[in-house]
Amino acid sequence: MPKKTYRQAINEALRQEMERDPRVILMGEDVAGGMGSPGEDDAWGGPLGVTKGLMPRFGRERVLDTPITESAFIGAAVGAAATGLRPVAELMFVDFFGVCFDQIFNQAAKFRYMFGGKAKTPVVIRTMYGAGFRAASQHSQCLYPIFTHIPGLKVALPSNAYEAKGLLIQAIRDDDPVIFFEHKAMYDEEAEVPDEPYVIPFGEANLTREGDDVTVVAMGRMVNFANQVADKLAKEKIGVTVVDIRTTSPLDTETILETASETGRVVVVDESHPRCSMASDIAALVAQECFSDLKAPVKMVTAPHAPVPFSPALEDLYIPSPAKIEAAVREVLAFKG
Amino acid sequence: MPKKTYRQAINEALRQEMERDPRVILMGEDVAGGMGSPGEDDAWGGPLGVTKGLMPRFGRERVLDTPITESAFIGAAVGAAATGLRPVAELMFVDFFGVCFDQIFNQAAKFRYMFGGKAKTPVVIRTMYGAGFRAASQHSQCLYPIFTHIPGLKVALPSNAYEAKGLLIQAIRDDDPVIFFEHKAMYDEEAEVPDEPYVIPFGEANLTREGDDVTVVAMGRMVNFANQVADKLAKEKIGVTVVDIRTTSPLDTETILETASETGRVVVVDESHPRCSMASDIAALVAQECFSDLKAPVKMVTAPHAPVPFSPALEDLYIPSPAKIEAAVREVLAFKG
Amino acid sequence: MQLSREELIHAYRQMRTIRAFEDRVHEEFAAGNIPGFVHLYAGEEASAVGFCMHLTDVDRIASTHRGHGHCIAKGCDVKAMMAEIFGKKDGLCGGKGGSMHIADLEKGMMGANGIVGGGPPLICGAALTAKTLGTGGVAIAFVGDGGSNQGTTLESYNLAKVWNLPAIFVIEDNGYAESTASSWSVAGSQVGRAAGFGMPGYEVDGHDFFAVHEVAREVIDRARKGGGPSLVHVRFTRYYGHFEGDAMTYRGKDEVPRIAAERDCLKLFRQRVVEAALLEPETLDAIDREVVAYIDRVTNEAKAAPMPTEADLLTDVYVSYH
Amino acid sequence: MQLSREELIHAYRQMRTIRAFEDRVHEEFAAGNIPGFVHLYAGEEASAVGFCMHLTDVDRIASTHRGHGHCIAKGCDVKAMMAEIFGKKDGLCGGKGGSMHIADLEKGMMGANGIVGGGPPLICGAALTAKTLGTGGVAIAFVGDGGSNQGTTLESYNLAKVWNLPAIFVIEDNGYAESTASSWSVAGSQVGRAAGFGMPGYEVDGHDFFAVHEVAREVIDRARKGGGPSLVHVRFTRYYGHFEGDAMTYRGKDEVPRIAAERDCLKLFRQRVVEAALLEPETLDAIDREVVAYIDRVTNEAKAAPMPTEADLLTDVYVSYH
Ligand SMILES: Cc1ncc(C[n+]2csc(CCOP(=O)(O)OP(=O)(O)O)c2C)c(N)n1
Ligand SMILES: Cc1ncc(C[n+]2csc(CCOP(=O)(O)OP(=O)(O)O)c2C)c(N)n1
Ligand SMILES: [Mg+2]
Ligand SMILES: [Mg+2]
Repeated sequence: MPKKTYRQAINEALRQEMERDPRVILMGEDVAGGMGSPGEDDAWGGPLGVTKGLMPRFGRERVLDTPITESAFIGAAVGAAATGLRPVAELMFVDFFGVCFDQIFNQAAKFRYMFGGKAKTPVVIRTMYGAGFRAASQHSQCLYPIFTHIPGLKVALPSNAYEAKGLLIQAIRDDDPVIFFEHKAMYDEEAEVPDEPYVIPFGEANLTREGDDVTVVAMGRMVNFANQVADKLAKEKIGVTVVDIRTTSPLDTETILETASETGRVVVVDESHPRCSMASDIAALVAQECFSDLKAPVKMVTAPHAPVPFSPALEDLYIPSPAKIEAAVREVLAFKG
Repeated sequence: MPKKTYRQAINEALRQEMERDPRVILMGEDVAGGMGSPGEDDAWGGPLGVTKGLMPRFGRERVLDTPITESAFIGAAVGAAATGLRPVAELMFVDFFGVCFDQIFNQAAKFRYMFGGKAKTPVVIRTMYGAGFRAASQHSQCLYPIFTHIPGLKVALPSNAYEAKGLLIQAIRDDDPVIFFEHKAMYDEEAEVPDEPYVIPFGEANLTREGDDVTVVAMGRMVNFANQVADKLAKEKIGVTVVDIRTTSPLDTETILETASETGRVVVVDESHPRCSMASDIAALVAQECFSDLKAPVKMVTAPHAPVPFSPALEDLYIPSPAKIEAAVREVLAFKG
Repeated sequence: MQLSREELIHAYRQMRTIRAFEDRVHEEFAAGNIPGFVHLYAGEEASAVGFCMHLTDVDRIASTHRGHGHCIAKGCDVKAMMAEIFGKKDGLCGGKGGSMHIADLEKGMMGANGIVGGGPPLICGAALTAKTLGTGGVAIAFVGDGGSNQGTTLESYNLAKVWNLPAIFVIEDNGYAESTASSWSVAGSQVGRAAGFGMPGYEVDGHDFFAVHEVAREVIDRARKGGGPSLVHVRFTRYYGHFEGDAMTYRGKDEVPRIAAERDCLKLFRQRVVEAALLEPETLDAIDREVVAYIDRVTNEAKAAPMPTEADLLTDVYVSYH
Repeated sequence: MQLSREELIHAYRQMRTIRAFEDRVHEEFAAGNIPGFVHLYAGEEASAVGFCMHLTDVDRIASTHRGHGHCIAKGCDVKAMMAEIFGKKDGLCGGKGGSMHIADLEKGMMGANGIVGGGPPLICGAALTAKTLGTGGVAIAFVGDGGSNQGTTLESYNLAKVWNLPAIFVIEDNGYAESTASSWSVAGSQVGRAAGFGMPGYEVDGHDFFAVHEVAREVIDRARKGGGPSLVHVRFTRYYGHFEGDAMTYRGKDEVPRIAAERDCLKLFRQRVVEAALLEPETLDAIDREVVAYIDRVTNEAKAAPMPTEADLLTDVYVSYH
């Protein structure tokens, strides 16, 4: 199978869906770039080049640059979705949700319920998240726990290029509003990605590693870290099951609980802050539902309750690292009760 | 001790702090009311009359009505706090945070950390939350889990008039940004409230009931529901400890864990949606830290993963009721392992 | 341009229906029969009807918390609206929305909105749909004077202009946002702001249906022809409180009675069409009677209708979720 | 009004310091020595200095993601700034902020800001503090052309006017927001918007320090005297990419070199003061040399300085938390 980067996989998913369905449009700040400027058109394709090449192919009518007004254009995507288009809007960094969240959580997320089932709002909001880019406090957050908290939203976190393509195609075809979280540190990572379109259904977790001793539940970039740990521990004959939940909402509770019951030892890895997080969400779930099967307390590995620091020296200490995951795994394994 | 309503207690706290400290100012939509209009001045005092009477006492210079521009005036409160005032801004309904959250979570919450400890942002944001008012999906949300998730913010949820006064005075004197959640269904509820100012420190939970059989951890209005259940079960000789956590951030983990260990059976009651909630936050905490002491799985009682419905028939089914709490308590008590 | 007899009758019936609807909701609320936050449109009817008369179902509007008038003018089923306000299962939104969230997307009514300034971005989207699919439709955001300051509204002016959308912003200035006068809260002027964003702007007397209808025709025509967005500043008053329960102590003595006596949109309409011999008083009287009877019937039916049940609580959160 | 010799020297030194700082950061970034997102102010110096020369520590400014120039002009310690950009412990923010979050509240510098449109609401607050405490201070928000569309900015115009705040909005229009031209993204005009919100508005050539300085005096004076907010639209260009790493393919051929040759603020300043015999070329040359040596020294010191350590990771999240 051809190897493609996370960036290419996302670009390809967008291109193929736009080819398939003329109602799919893109919008966002510099998703093409060069509007009104004298030099190159399609000059940017987003700040990290993810949407590059789509405007020349589909035209400015389907790849719309926007002013820096997230409320207006995210809201426009929501309004367009409610009236017949299938927009994919780019919220450049999820950290910017604070200027436009109303259109997402009070409008898009609630239309269907508030309007008694008569509305359909198939909007996708692509957004960058995560630390590791030395981008400091306002450009490095995760924030998916906040979106997960809101009924009416679906939340996807692809953990590699293959996942990115399949989940994004599903997001675009999905009839509900989907927030699609792309980790900015993963755009250059490669995986085998089929050329043809395919979907990965929401709410179906993926076991990226299987082992009998401990279960690590992770999402997004943390899945890779968990895989690294599993591979390392495999050499010591420690069997680690890694559950990539793929979507935090809906959540595949069945797979999580099944694997957790089997191993009886569970670590949850979440790049976000700890309070009211996905880590606590899953830890609470497992602790309640696998009460009698657990051989050790569930262990959470998260970022600390602190903003993301700029200095590389601090940021490296801040991120949940493979080393921290490994330590947590060893700790739950060592627990004797 | 004199009886006062939750509304009066809040009003009194504001008045006494404004008397004590000239840097304390209020701002918000119609916190006085009547700006530019021909009739009565101080016409509203907020939509439910909570700030009524403060403008005549302190003047328009310290009680500032605002246009309906939450980003601008919440941001102004943040900027004023960072430059020497101690503003108390009213975000009328917490449901409106989506148009102004950036100024709260990226600005106020992060200044101190991002600026290397050189900033201080003593702003209080008072806001109404909660269901039961037939106010429908966009005026009935809780959302405190979202604020709790954010490092740099403190979050208080007074459960009665006494708590409201003491916690609000603490909030105003606190040097960090505080989000102060007032339950709209509680404004007319009375409690004994001292006339003189007093503070309730943050991060110190309160045991409103004590019993040996089960621990109910609750916050805000849910504390009252939990108390009702405790009182009812006391007649059956079932001992219920009720922990009013008072502040979700900081969280008094010590008291929670101590009482949880003692009873070994825990119910967490949270009026918000279940995912990435305070219920899951506390359930995860207890399950991890009291692993060996738990005699039954922690049980969460929350609203469902759905927007708040308008119809009274549905809203009554939606809210975590004393009956649901009671059922949960009986379930954890009945658990045999 | 002259309106036909049918159009005049339609306009009057619509305005009268809104008025009667609101008067009745006011009564029912006062009697304790309606829960929640209810904001009434009485006094402002000429705006909703003056604009929506130019629209068909392919055109979209977004409304405010004060949405009943826009809903009726855009063709929402009045009976189902009343049932919704009573929280009933056969309400337009199954009782889940209530007064502040009445919507009917099939009719191009994108919802009343509990969030001040919630509508303008949505309307940019509806206008974009019209433009992208080439439907010839336009999209209108109704916004209060208070809502005209909200960043979401102002951003939408810019986006609509930059994208050259068939979008129209109608600032319904009833003089107050809650108890705060628009003369205080709105710096500069609405028309000046339109100019600042490069849009044509108009100010119109909102008591005068014909004036509104004429401006509406112009801006809607422009938008349909690809001429881009416009702003219309409509001035009038509201007769009832901000929400039901508001004592309106902030208003001037006799402010409402005076305007209701001298500038009421229904009275002015009647005067104009009767003087010009376009419609007969008896025709108008008949409409008045029919409408009141109709509203009485739908109200009684709404009261008698069943509530939703537990089975409805968790439906329609998603199209599908697993 | 004529500037004194000291003032002229100060202005030139400040602008030259910003330029040298940015040129050096550009080099260091290209060499891989600086991480993260870095946005340079080179070419825009006359704005920061032209405004901030009228200010003292009691006056506050809020900046943008492109904040180095504002920081220097407002008196932040240049050495500590450089250390901050290198992520060092003795950086102005202990290495926790970096280029996008440099602040020094004691100097009245309320922070560069990673959020476009983040500053204007904050500045309304700083202006409110000045007004409430009667300090006589003013507050200035610097905003990009892209940021001028953000709802937070537009709302702030209204709030500043309605509250009659000593606030000034400086729209620094460098022609682009990322790769998007302001001629496209800004509907209407900045001055027209000011008028729409009832504020005085000015357009000024941002290459011309003296023009900026003069307008700045007027609007700052007005604000200090209780005359309320103003808006100034400053036009110029940026020499480097949007952020370091941007290839600037969207720009016209020779666009930057032409402007740098013909309209550079430092060159124009030198020309003007030398022609008018206000300062001698040697004086200016000496400043140039001193500044470059100074920047070289602080850069080397920054590079050699220690990183923060684990002990710093969790400090200063709160003033106190328990
Ligand atoms: C974002 C937001 N802020 C505040 C409110 C509370 N609120 C509801 S209606 C209203 C006044 C609106 O005034 P205006 O826009 O003039 O409309 P009118 O009520 O006069 O029709 C306010 C402040 C809200 N619903 N949403
Ligand atoms: C709310 C928000 N949206 C988008 C961005 C990403 N972003 C950073 S700078 C920038 C362009 C800003 O342009 P302008 O305001 O003209 O300032 P300039 O970079 O030209 O100085 C954008 C889109 C952001 N930081 N914040
Ligand atoms: Mg109004
Ligand atoms: Mg710019």
